[in-house]
Amino acid sequence: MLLYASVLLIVIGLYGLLTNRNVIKIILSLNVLEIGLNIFIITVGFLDLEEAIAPIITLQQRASVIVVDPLPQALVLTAIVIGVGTTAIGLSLAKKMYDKYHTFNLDEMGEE
Amino acid sequence: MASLELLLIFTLISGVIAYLVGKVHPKTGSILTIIVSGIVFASLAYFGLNEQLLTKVSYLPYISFIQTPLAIFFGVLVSFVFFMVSFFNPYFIDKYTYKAVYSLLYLLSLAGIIGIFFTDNFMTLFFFFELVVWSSLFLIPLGRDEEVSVWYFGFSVFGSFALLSAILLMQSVTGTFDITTGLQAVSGFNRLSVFILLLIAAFAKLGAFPLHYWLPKVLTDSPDPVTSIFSGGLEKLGAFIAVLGLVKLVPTGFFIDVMDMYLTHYILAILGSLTIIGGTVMAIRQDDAKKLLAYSSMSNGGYIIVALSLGSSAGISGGLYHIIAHAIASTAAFLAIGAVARQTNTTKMSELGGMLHKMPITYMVYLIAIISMAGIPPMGGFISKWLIFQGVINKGLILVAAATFFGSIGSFLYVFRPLAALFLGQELPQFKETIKEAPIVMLIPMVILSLLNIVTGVYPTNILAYINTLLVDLNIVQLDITRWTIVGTNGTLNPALIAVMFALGVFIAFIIFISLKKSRKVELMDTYTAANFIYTEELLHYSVDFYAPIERLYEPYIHFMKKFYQALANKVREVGALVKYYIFTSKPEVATFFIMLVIAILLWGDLV
Amino acid sequence: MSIVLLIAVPLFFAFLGIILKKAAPYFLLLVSFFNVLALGFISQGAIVIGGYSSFYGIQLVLNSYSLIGLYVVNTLFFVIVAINCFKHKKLSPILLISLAGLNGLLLTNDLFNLFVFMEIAGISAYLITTTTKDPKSTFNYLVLGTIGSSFYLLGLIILYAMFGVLNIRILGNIIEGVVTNKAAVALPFLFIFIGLGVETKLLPFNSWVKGILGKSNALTGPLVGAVYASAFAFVFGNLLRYLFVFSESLLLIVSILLVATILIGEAMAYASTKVREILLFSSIAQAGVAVLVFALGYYTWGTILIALNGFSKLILYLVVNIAVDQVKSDELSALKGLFVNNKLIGAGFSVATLSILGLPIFAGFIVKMNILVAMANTPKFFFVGVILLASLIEGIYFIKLLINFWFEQDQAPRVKYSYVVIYVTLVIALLITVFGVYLEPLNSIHSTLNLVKGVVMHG
Amino acid sequence: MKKILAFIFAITLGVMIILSLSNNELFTDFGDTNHYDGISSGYITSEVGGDEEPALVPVNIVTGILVDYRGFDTLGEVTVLFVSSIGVALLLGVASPKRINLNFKPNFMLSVGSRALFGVMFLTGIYIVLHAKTSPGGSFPGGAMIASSILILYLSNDTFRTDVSKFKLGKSLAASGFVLVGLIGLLFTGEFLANFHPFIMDTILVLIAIDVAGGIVGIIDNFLTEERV
Repeated sequence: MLLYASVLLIVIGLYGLLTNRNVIKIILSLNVLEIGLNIFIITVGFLDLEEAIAPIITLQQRASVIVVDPLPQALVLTAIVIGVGTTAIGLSLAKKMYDKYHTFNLDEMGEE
Repeated sequence: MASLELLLIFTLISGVIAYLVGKVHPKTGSILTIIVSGIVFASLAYFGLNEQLLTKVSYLPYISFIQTPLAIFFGVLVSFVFFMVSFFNPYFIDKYTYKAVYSLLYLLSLAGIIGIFFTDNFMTLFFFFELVVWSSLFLIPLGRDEEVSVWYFGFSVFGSFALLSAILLMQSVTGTFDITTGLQAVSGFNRLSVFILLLIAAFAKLGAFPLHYWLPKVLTDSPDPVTSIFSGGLEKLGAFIAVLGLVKLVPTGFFIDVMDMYLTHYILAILGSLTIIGGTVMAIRQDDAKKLLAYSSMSNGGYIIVALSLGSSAGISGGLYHIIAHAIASTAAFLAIGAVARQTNTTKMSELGGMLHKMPITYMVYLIAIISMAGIPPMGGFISKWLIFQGVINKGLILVAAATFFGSIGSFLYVFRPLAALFLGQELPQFKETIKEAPIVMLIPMVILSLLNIVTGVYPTNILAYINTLLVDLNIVQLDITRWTIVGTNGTLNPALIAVMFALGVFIAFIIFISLKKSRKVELMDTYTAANFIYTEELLHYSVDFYAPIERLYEPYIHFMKKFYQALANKVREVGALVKYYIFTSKPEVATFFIMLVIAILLWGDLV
Repeated sequence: MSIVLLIAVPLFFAFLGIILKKAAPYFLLLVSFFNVLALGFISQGAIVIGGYSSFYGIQLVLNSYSLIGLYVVNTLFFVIVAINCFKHKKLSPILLISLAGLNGLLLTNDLFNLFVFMEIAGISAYLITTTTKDPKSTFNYLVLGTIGSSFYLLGLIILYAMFGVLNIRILGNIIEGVVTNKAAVALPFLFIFIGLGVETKLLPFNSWVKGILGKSNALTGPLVGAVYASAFAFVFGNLLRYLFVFSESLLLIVSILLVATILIGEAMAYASTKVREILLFSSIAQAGVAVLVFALGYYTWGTILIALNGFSKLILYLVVNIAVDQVKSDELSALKGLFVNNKLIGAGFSVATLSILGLPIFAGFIVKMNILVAMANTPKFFFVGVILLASLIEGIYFIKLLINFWFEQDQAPRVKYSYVVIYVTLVIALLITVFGVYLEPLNSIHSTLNLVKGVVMHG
Repeated sequence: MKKILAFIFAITLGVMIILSLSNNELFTDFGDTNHYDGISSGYITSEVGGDEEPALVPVNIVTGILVDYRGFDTLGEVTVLFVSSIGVALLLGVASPKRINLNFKPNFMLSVGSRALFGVMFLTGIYIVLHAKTSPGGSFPGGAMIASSILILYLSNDTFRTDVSKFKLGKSLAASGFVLVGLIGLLFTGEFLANFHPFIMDTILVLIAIDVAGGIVGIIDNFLTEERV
């Protein structure tokens, strides 16, 4: 089921964060985590009914038609864009780190 | 000034003024401390002893005062010590890094003292208690070693927090911060807890075993006037708290019928005895005269604890009398050492000698002070120790009695060592030309204190009478005194008679001294050793390592408390370093792991 | 004046600042000053963005609690900006956005909007910390911050799935009133707790702090250590007050985490020999204390505690970081005698430190005593003991710090502080002292805060 | 070994979360929401407490939520994109930029095809933006599509650079325009971001698209340039 899949994605993201030392892979893991989270948000609004439709309806239909929850969809759009923002910053930091240490591996950068 | 509030405000404001004046001219600022502490002492003594202090508060909203004999007793005593010591300030001010701040902190501590003794509210008491802690804290590092003040702060704050816990516990049980009613209302197990916490605070402030570690360090390494303040004044805050805990709080816990004493009090007496023994033993082996007196201060704190824990009228009045006697004697002794230190820049016995020739008055002051500290008649220390012995023997506490006697004998052993080393013996060449007697202003307090040492030893009646009124206030049977005698259970003491006998003895000895042939003065090089003449002026000091054989007996055992506290500090540091190493890496997976772990723990509790 | 202007004006000028590059630093200075001024004119109450009812729209609430938060954050921000703005000209728009984000954090009454502002504030913080030229630490901060906010988002979505509401106060009321089995909401609350815990520097989620504050400069140190710390503490307090309902197991876990944060934080500070590390670990412990005070329900004094700590820490971080920038080392031995040549700075620093330690005549004493008395009367003696033990350790290393800074005969470092820094330090120190003696202001704040317990539902 | 342990730990945690959520009586099962009890019902029926005119309510409820009911979130989101794009510029920006040399040469087919594709994508993006009121996701996908059409040009031609400053200008103007629209609402109706005229929502949608496109193009350009040596 989709809920399980989303939790699985979150867990995979966490697993990636636990095991990876490569900067790029860490960013990817974060993205996996965020995607799982986004799917989780979407599943929260899903309505498993024959007559439930996507929330694009005219004003006249509003009282009569059953739609799935539109709010999580709106939230997820915001969450996606925010994820893009952090990923962009993360990647540019990765580039900075590569310029400084010539490696993407956190272990090889050494503790200061 | 008869109003406590005005006195407090006056002291605070003059502290600021002394600071501002001190910025321009440090010496004038420090002279202000003499005037202000003199006014404070005079007001407290004059109005307090006539019970005319005004306790009404109109400008300070959260503070309230009460005039009790106990407060006046401590207030007069400690402000007197501040007043006496302040005469030294102008002569030491040049040595300090922060001259103006010294005067400010000095008066701030004095203000705190007034607040502590005269408030009737525990929270206000704590406020002033902490004020004194930090204002005195910054006085210490003006001396020899800066790190010492950290130890002082650690122990002091440990004590204050014990006091605070006692206050909070009492307040949560009884709903009041009022000292008298609160201490009376708290009962049962809570009373025991309050008792223990208060005593921890008292021990920490008094420097009693096992919280003594800071005291010798602080007394040794702070500037000389500050040492006197600590020994004669601030240490007595601990005694004040001890009186609150031991006397004002109705005792509780297991009662030992055989000893006619509570178990808790017995334990305290034992701890006091350990303090006496520890202080004595450590004092014997010191080379530094200040350090020696520091340990003696510690052992005298033990006497106060023992005396107060007895609970009998002889014990408590002995304890209170000892507070006075020791305050006067130790202030005088430290001031004398301070005067020597100012002229010679050292307090090491192995580096000094023959100061008698140049500083005879200081010598006399020191002599009288140590006679009192050793508890030899006709000085004040004798009276208090006599009372304490009476109390201990009446209770039949053999171990404690042994400890107190050991302390007395021990103090014979050690207090005369600085006398011999510093003042007697050969005059050292490097001091021959330069050294003079201390300035007259510094001699004033020393002489006054010496006279008081004698007066308290010869004619204790007035003070004991006041202590008797204090005992009434504390609901304790009064001591049986007449004009010239003190009646104890094992006999009657007539201090004046003893003093006359003593004077007679001294007189006879003096007659013998002058009637016999004069001894020849020998220069340092006018001697020989191992059949060789001496060509360099070396100090041949018999008081260095004098007690080495005795020291060897206990040498291995003396450091265990020091080791304990240092191990404690290291443990804290280790825990910190460990966590720092394992959590504070720059690897994100550690935090991820912990986040997952915390979630798992909650879910585990949820699901199982 | 509408409270939304506190967010909109900085945003607008941040966007403009990209076009008008030259003017950006002046925008920054003016707008942060405007924000401080504006606080005097805005009226308390709640507004809903777009004019909907508070149930549906995004509600911004200004009560005395958030007003104190705003005052603290905006004033501190303005001070830091005034000292730094011409040193980091390129950062001006980002600083403006971070100001908007922080104000949004304090004002918003909507769970998801809070997430958005967390990210705005967070991303600008990541960017601001790149000025320390240590991308590795910033990256660590970014990863942990993102994980934290992801968990926060997860928690809020679960709450939304359960109750269908995002308004914090309404949600809190529903949970308080409807839910009988509090364990059912423990999981989302734990997620939210973790999310905010990362930002508030609670152990063990806070490993980013060492890289960020341990290598801070005169901008990032005060900003992250004082402004961000206070803002997130205020947010945490807000949520703990209006939203959180603790089940027994959750309260146990949270208490253990907080007690560990406090004690271990102090132990770590004690173990450090670097001045910046001492400050950062001690601020971890203080964050723990602030959150603990809120979690136990002593909201009013908790608020004042955070505000006071914010100001005190500003002084500490500012003074230390400026010194470190000039001496090029943050070892305690290298900075020994720092105040010998800077007595005024030293006096201010000492006052701030003594106030943090809770010593009288400074405001910290009053706050600490009130918190402890409240705890003892509840009665929660265990936590009293924890706080006292922490204060003991804290006192020892801070006094060691002070003694080291004040007393050094041989070679005191020569550090130059600008007049602005001296002035600010002294003013704050003076205020701390005045409020420590003249108790009316603090008491009146306390009673005003007590009055706003009621929920502001409709603007 | 460490990886296996981490794997087991992660999976256990996932199973625990799922079990906890499915055992939770408050958390509804998948496909069984009760959003008609919560705030979503107001958005669906457009009874949200304001004075809603029919003309102001878009057909796509998600768009309505994004730009109207929760327009403040969207402003925040625009801000995040904005700050991260100037952040990337701050981190990677150089004094005299030049294109990074990719180590493959686009062949003829790619360069021609991508140019053709560019037109289609660009126009589709604009189309989506213009119909944001009815299409899913509002104008975000439109903005993103415009940005990706320009990304295609970057990939197909290794010397191509857009005039980034124009995009930057557009991005800034769009973002400040968003705030301005909000302030206009504040000025006219007393409510920030008030939706009192159909024009408001259209403007916001277009501004979002410009901002998204500008932001993403800026990010791409910063990643694909380096210091000229």
